[in-house]
Amino acid sequence: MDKKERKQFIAKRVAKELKDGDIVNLGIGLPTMVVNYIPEGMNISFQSENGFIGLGPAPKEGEEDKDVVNAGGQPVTILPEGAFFDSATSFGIIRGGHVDVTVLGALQVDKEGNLANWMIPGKMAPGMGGAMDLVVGAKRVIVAMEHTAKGNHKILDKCNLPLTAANQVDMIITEMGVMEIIEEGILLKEINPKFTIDQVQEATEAKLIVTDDLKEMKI
Amino acid sequence: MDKKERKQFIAKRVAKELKDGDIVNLGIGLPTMVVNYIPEGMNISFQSENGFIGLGPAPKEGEEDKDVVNAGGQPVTILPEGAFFDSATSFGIIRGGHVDVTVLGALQVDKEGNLANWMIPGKMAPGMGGAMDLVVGAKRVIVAMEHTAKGNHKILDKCNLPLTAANQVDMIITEMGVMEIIEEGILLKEINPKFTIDQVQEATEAKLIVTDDLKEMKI
Amino acid sequence: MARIISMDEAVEQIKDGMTIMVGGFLSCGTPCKLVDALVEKGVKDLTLICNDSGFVDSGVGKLVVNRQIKKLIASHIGTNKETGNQMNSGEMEVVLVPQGTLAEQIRAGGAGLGGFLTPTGVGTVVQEGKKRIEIDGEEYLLELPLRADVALLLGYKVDRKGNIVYRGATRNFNTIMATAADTVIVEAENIVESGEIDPNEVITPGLFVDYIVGGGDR
Amino acid sequence: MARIISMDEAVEQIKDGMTIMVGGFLSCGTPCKLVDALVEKGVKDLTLICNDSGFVDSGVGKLVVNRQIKKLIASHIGTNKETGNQMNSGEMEVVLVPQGTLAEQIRAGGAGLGGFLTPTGVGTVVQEGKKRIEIDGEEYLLELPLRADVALLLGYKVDRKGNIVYRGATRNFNTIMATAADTVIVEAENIVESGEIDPNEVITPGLFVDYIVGGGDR
Repeated sequence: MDKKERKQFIAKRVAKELKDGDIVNLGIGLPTMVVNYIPEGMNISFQSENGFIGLGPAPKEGEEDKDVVNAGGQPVTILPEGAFFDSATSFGIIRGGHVDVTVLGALQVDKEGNLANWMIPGKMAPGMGGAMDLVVGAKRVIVAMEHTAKGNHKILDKCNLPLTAANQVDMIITEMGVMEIIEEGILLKEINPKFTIDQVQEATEAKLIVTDDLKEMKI
Repeated sequence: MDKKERKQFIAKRVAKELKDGDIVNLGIGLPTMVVNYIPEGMNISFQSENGFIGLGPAPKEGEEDKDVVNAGGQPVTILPEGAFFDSATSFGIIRGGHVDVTVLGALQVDKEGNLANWMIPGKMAPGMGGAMDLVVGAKRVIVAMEHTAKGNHKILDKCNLPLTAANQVDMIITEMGVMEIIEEGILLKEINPKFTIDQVQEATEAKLIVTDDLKEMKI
Repeated sequence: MARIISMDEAVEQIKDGMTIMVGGFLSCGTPCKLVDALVEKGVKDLTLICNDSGFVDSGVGKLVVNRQIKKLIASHIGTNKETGNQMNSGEMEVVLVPQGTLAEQIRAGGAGLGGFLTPTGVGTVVQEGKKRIEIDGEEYLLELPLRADVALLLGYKVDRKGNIVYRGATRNFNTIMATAADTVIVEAENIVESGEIDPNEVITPGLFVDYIVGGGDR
Repeated sequence: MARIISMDEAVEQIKDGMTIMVGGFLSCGTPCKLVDALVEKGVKDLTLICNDSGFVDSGVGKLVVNRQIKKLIASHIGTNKETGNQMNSGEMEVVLVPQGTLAEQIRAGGAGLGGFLTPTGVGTVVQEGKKRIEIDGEEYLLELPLRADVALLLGYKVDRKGNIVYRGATRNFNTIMATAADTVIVEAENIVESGEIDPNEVITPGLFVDYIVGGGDR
């Protein structure tokens, strides 16, 4: 798999986690791709923290509306049954537990469910945007990312970058597998058959707990 | 003056306190009458804490709208340039200092600007409604009431009924005069020429400070 | 995701002992048909959160008269003498809350806030038992959020997705209660198709609404 | 009471050293003509409260590039590299705030609240220097209100009374900033007569607005 295929594979697997009726917020980057893989007939509402619910299909070229953009500033569309709201309402929705699932990328995530995705001291500090509220407020937090960064571990014993939130991650989905954060650590629930358990463990700093009924990661 | 005339006299004098452009909230009862005495051409916006600004003239009989009522539940109208809002916004307006003047009745008011107007223990506890927020939040608090209740003092050294708010009253307007609450106590600024200073003092428990340039109370 | 149900199904959501929020201000904006159905069903020992206790013969006041309320949290009870009677006799517990504080408590409950600081009530009986915090020399009360098992709302126009538009002064507590209950039921004066309400004009987004019941003409 | 003024009169409201709030989210909903006029006038040492610092060539980002900002309070600065440069060189102080906390701080500033408790930021650097309060076993940060001297908003349709209707996703921080500044100026894409906006459709009541400037077509 090249980088693009890896990302598509992850996004497709994330899409399978969503349930009919879910309210979902997708982070910028890879998570945004999830919207392309929602099964026909499944009713998922996408919330955009800059101020609306009911994300529609991408606008046709030349039909972009400068007033209808997503949280990344990209032109989008809203479904006829959607609704616009202000930032106070938007984060009331997010912090108040009205978002069922948030999908975000990560710089680091660890076995306690800690997440770091907003700054590298001395190098990059774009700001947390809405991520801290989303991770604390959403009912389920799914980290969707490539398993490693240029060969370096991202799934750690303990994050060493500044945290976005403590103990909030529920699930990690990478090109190698599907992992759940449980009391005891990181539980490997599904594995991409292209990899062995040893390979996944090698790509992971934290010791993985392998579930008894390890399944094949399907998309 | 009979009771009705007294009330009209007080309401007329209160109206003179309002300035062009003011946002005003009127309490139930006597304060409501103030709306009738706004000089032609003066731009005053009346806010109703149940959810709108831009109170219009009373509805014609038969044209009442059950969805457009004031905080006393009475049918009213809204001006075309008015706006409806919810209770959270309404009290954001009130608590946030966006109301210039609130006019309320009182059971008791004292020389420290304390106000009691929401309950008599063991007798009557209708609830504070929006009064506590209004008195704390409005830029100016005017108590508009008859000077005494069945001959009993209402303007006291110290309120003995449960307070609506502490140290918030700015002005008291009664049929006898206009009083300002200052650091040192209650300053009599205007007197109704039908009464002597002694008569006003007799009807007042708190010792009045009479201003050097005491004026005649005019409407 | 909102679903249209019958009045019977709606009332079945409410069980003895539950905490309910009911929108409205002196019956303006109160979902009266839902309340009437609740009176008919006779569920009891309810905790009711509402701006006021309505009138003996209209709005939530009927629930009081029918002795279905164990505890009332409201800002005003003066228009329903039965509330005062039951409060004085000890039959019903009544917690009186400043109206702005009540609205903000409900909003906080729906917005995931742990509480807020308000100047309202400082120096009055309202401060009893509450934490007082000074910020920049000003004193505030720490007020805590309120939530309910079920919220009953009145909407003027509601689409099948649950998006709500209100009319006139009826929105009052309806908008915030929509956010602060595990189950949210809206009595719709008019049910319209999905997409018939412009996304710019929605006041309560449908994501907050679980069930819609037809209210028809009041 | 709102009054229509010229762009020059509007910009005169803003003096060196003031704290300003500017609506918008990555330039969507930003009053760009007001910002451009501010760039032209060159007022300096401003404290800017805004969701983000826009782009180097659009929105509030131009104020950063023009070195008019002494301190920035925002949730995101990643789309304007000049912000990072000035932050790292120490020329500009930058306070990064979670977006929901920023929105709520501004709302609190406009609603007379002394602060609020949020779970956001607990266990992160955001909690540094803040009071932590536990409610029912959950930990929260006490966040304080934000206010400004002047707020600059973008409205889609504004009547002469100052009532505002927004379009699409442009409302973002505009609605709350309208409540939290001593002087509020709205750049109106369309100015309409008093009464042309239905009281049911007003999003920001005119009572919050001091001045209106014509924005015309963007």
